[in-house]
Amino acid sequence: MSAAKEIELQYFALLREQRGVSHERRTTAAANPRDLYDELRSEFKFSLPPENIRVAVNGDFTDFDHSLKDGDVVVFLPPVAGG
Amino acid sequence: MSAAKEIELQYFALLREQRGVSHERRTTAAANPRDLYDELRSEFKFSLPPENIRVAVNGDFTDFDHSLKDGDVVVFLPPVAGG
Amino acid sequence: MFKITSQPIEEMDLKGPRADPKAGGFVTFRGRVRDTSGGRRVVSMEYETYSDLAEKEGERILAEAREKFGILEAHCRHRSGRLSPGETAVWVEVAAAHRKEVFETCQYIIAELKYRLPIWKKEYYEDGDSGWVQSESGAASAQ
Amino acid sequence: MFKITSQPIEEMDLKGPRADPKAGGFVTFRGRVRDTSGGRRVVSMEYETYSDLAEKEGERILAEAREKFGILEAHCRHRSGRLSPGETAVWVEVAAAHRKEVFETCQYIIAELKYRLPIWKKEYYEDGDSGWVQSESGAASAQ
Repeated sequence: MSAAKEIELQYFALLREQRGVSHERRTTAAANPRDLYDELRSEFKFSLPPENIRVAVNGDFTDFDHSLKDGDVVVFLPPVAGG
Repeated sequence: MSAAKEIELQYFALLREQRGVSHERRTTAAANPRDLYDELRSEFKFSLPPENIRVAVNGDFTDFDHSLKDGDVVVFLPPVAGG
Repeated sequence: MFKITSQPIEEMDLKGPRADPKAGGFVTFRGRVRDTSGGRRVVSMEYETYSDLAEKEGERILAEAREKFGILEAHCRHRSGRLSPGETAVWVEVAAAHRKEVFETCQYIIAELKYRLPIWKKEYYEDGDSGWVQSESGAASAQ
Repeated sequence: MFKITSQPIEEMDLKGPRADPKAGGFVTFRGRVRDTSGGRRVVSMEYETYSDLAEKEGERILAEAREKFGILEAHCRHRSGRLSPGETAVWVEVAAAHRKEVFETCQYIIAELKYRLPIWKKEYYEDGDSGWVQSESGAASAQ
């Protein structure tokens, strides 16, 4: 846990459906995407375990240990299926 | 050798250039394409040995032992390069 | 160039810059929505895209392909939105000096975009049911 | 359908019968005349064809490909006559239910037509010289 920060979340596909919104702002003490996903998953009953999820912060892929800071845009990506 | 017959010959590419014509009628005693090619090669100094040549008779591929008969259309095919 | 588009790919002018006289081979791939999936009748397919990141990652795939295979050009369009069976969902074109590379490169691009682009698709069936499509390499690609 | 044509392939209407909703993947290959060959500048390429037999053998290659790979459609056009660099010499299109087969099939067709069709090509160089092109598989394919 670290200091509270406000981040922006975008949701796509199955996560969008399970959360019920496409966007939201959230105040969190999560230090990184790993902690943030755990927090969201327990609150909104996301069915996907973190090992099936990728994360993007501020428009590019990153890892679950990336340090989050105030104002970050965070997107958790369910398994993709382009083409 | 077998009885004399009249056959029609068509030439393409290098053989057409070395023969100097695209078509000709020829009376020959050659029993099959192998004998016919030998006969033409020695008369017109074709540079290609028979192992580099394929033969078509009456519009389809055949082999060098095919029996020739009067009226056959024979085409000796130099190495191809389609595409 | 890589683009996500909500417009029908069939109606786009896809003739890229092909003046390069060194280009001896071109290959174009089009993937269409099929009317069946796992034995069920599909009435439409919804493509949901995280477009900014998909275009960024798509350009990376094309740049990697150009470098890896030494080809001259590679382009791709991918649809977003609701498509009917028969509509083109993805279009890839590759130009190279020789023929062998165009096939290898085009297949590489298709394989990469399937598991790297943030694109999701949901099938809608005749019976009113629907479901997210799980890519065959989805599990392997997740971290 | 396989056709030898003396008309520019660029100007042909090549949209075949694609109504089949089972077709999920299409691949189109175009091979163009290049402007260099073995380091020499090419000004034109003459395609000489034994057209009747080439079309018969071409149809056999397409039928074999359909059977071998289980694809839905395969079509080919091959030019005859004198072409300039940049002109399309050969065009192949394959449609299949799935994507993997279209690439395999298209490559198979191109490989077969290179050494099976009675087609010859002569390069004309900038310096006035010319020469028949020897296919890489020419020797192996001769009997």
